[in-house]
Amino acid sequence: MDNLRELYQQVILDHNKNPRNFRFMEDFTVKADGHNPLCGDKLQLFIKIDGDYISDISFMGSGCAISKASASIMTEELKGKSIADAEKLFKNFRNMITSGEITSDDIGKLEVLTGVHKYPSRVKCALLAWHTLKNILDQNDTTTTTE
Amino acid sequence: MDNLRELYQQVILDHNKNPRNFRFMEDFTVKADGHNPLCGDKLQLFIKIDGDYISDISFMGSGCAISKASASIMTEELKGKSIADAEKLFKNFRNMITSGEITSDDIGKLEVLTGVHKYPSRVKCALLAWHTLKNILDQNDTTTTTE
Amino acid sequence: MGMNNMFDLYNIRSNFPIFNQPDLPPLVFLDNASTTQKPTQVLEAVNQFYCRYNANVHRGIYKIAEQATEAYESVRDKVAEFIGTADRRNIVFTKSTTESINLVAYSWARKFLKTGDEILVTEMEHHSNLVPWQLAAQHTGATLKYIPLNKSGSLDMSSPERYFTKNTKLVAISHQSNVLGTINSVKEIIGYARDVGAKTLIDGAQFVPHSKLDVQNLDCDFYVFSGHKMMGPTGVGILYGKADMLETMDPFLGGGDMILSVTMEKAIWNDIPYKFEAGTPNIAQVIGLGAAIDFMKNMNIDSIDSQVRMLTSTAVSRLREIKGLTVLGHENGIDSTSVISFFHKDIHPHDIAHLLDTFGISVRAGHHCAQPVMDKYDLSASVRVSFYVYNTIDEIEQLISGLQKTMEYFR
Amino acid sequence: MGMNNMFDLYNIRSNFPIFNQPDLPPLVFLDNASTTQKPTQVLEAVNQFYCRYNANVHRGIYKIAEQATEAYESVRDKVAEFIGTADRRNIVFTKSTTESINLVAYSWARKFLKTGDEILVTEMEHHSNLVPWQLAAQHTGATLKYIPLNKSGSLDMSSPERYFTKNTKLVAISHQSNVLGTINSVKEIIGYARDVGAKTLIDGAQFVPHSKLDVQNLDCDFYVFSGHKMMGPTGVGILYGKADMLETMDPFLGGGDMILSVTMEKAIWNDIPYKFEAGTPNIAQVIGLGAAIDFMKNMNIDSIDSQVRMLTSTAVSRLREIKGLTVLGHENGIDSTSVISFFHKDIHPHDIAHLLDTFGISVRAGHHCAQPVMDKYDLSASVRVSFYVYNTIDEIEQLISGLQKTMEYFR
Ligand SMILES: Cc1ncc(COP(=O)(O)O)c(C=O)c1O
Ligand SMILES: Cc1ncc(COP(=O)(O)O)c(C=O)c1O
Ligand code: FES
Ligand code: FES
Repeated sequence: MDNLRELYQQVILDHNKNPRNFRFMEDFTVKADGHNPLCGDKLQLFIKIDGDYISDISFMGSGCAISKASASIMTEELKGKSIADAEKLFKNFRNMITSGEITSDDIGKLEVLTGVHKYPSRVKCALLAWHTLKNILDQNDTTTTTE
Repeated sequence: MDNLRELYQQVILDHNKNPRNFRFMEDFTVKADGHNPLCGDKLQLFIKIDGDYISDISFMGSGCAISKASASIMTEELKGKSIADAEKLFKNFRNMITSGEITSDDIGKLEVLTGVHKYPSRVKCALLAWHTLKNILDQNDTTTTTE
Repeated sequence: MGMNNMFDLYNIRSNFPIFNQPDLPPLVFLDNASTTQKPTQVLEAVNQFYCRYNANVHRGIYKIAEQATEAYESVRDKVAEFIGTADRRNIVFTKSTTESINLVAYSWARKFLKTGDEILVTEMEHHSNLVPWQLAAQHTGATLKYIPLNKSGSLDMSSPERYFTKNTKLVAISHQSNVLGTINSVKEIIGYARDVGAKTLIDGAQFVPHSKLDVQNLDCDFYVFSGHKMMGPTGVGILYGKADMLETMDPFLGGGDMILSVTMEKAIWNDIPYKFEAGTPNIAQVIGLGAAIDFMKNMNIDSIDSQVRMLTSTAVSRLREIKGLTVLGHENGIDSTSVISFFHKDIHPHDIAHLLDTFGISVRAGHHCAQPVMDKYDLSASVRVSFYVYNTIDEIEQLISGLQKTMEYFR
Repeated sequence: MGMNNMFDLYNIRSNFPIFNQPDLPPLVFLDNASTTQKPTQVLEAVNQFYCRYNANVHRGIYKIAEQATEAYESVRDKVAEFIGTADRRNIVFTKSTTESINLVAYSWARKFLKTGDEILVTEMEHHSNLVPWQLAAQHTGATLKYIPLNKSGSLDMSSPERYFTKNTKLVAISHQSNVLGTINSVKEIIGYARDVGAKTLIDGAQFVPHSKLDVQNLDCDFYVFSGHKMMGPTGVGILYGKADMLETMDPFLGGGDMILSVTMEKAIWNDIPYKFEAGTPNIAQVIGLGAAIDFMKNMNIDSIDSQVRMLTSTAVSRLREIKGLTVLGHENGIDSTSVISFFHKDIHPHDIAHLLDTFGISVRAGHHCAQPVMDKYDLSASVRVSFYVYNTIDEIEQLISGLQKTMEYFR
């Protein structure tokens, strides 16, 4: 049961049960689909961008507790952040989730997911929403530069 | 050295060195090529048939001591025999060489090859000349029956 | 323990080192459809080879090479006898079921199929018995058709004339599903195939480990299975093929041992089965497989069958008692054993598997390399438990209590 | 023992159980080009897997499955580092050198070659690096050409422009001959190939076991070798491929693990290297290979090299002293090691090998799966001795005296 708590912290169970920003968005600026080939789970991410800022963000889809909680916390953390900060957070998070080490205190509530790094097969779960985000950001980058 | 004697009996060494009937034949009735794919060795067998009898038999080719001795003793044994007797001897010999048991006393000098059965990789050596003979006999049979 | 448990389970488990590691937590291994554990006898056979007569086969005339060749070739006889053929030439050693199927897809299907021909599979196949045929179809212009799956867990054989036509050239189906545990009526299907002149390949990866097989009685053209799912080492698979089929096929891999003679310009193929065994074979693994077959014969294949069936039916009943859980297949009237897939209405299969693991219970979550089956049930994944002869009723109780704790935890 | 023998030979041999079986006669094993003996460390790694964490890889999320996956994948890193690439995606596990070559022949050559294209091999190839190209040529309409062999034992590179033309699309050559022991100037050959835009495959089955390899420096497109010839288990081979080559290739075997998603209609391939590893891999064997590489690194590959060279040059000199014996190749100015072929003017190679076996010495007789080499020398067979790091000068003396007794016997 101790092992268990390490990965499935209470906060994660809560986000799994009541995911935040778990809804369709009509007036999104960009959206992207994510897919975890290991399990077949899918996720849709919607972002509304105002200038350089993420003014709204939401997601839909199926997935395990880890992927749902990760997506849910991500949306909470990103709402209102600048795109540059979102990029930074992606890097910090990916770093934490693969190494288990927190090298920046700019990680917020995402800290509850530290335990995941011990389970290689679950790292992809935690990264699903984030990789989808990254796709969007890269897309947006491209749009920005070509404008 | 005892193991050695079991396979390479003096008679075999002698036939290897001085193979009998080791020559081309010009006036053969039938001839056939034999090939041992395991080692690449090749043998040519010539037979002159008079009525139902093998009036002359000879062989050529390359091969190890076992195959050469086997061919040499075979020619000695078969010269003058009837085709039916040759068939019988083929069966007896094949039986002896694979089982190591002599079930018929009609095996003549071929007995010196009994030791071969213990060495599966050498059984093909001992059988090379005999399989070539068998090809000839089967050929001849066909010719006989279709006449 | 049930009445029909004729095993001294303690004794069986004592043969498997992995269940007897004093410094490790006890292992409740319920992922046997994926791979099975290995008894000492198998490990010993492999070690004996490496420690006493390790040599390459077929070419050496020195003592240990002859010994290795004899050991390797004697397993061919053993396999032949084990699956019911008298002809050792029917048995080709490969590295896995997957390679066995691909061998037929390359050397038979790609040679003989053409546009308009049909390959018939089922919606129940493991990817290994699906993707090779998709590739072969693509390559030859043949069409891939499939017998659909009923939600009850069996094949929809209501109108066979729709699937078996004069264009059907190959029927490739699994003997038993690795998701549902369903055993298909392959004899009937082979009959339909024969009626339309189609060849047949049966994927027995799941069936052979616990059931008596008689290929001669089935009268299929090809039959494939894996050593590692029947207590043998990883890295060895079997292809059974009728001799006349194997004869007409092109070789698969080119290389040493599969030819009689080679010049720079051309090669002459060796006889079957050697034509299909190019290069240094998986000698130690084949020898280990031989020991696994001996072990199975000693236990008696019928006893293995009934033990696995007893465990399966017990588990199905116990799982069906749990609210929120749905078991796929295993309906009345369907012959099924060894594998059980289920899902929970609220908890993701991977979370269930993960929690069970923290309780020391190994089960599988995912699509089990059979996505079309998952699609059928509108699932992306299920939890799968699968039994083998060393599993116990007690382990089923641990599974049930683990599931209950999981549901508690996720409430 | 020679000056440059930096090994404590007793210590090395003590790691190999086969040399330490009290109830068996001592083994003088001189057929290492065929397969090598296995140290305890390798057998232990395999047994540890089976006894402590035997599970299938890539799919399970329970503890031992994660452990198995990590162990299996860590060998990929180990192999990558061992042969000089930083990119683990370059490393595909197969069952043998033979399968590695056939994989490229099917997935690359059959896809990209066409009539008029040329595949360039040499007259020195093992059948495994010849037959797959004959088959691919036949299938695509390409032509097979070859660099001839000089009787001195080296390739005839006097007029490269004859072999490397604008039509040359693939150059497939062995790094080292398994009959003559000659090490080819592959770097030079790869340069010629690059000049005409041809891709390159190097067969390193004989080279890798005793020499430092740096694929990045060689800059070949493909490199292949076998685990069992470098103290690893049977049933595991390696294919190194440049990432861009592997990316453009079709998959080889279809099945589980090599796809990202599958419907009844089509499949999407997994990333490299997984695209080429369908089905349950040879998990235990790959793990054993990892231990073999560790063992080689501990010994130091340069020390292995010099030990084998010392044994080889000693044996060549001693063999050349025997009247009636002719050693193939190993002429001055030719880089050669580990393998020596010879014949006697009167005694058939199989008789020699057989007699040596009765003296407890294991050598090979035959064409060594390289008939074109034999044809070159107008031989149907030769005797071959081949050394590995655990062989000793004393064993060479036993060989020489065995040969003398043989000649005596056949006089
Ligand atoms: C040069 C060479 N290439 C290829 C092979 C084939 O290796 P394997 O039998 O492991 O596939 C060998 C083995 O004898 C060899 O020596
Ligand atoms: C029904 C079925 N077919 C084929 C396979 C593939 O077997 P392998 O991975 O040993 O090639 C499996 C293994 O999961 C299976 O269950
Ligand atoms: S199991 Fe699918 S995302 Fe976690
Ligand atoms: S070794 Fe060729 S016939 Fe005996």
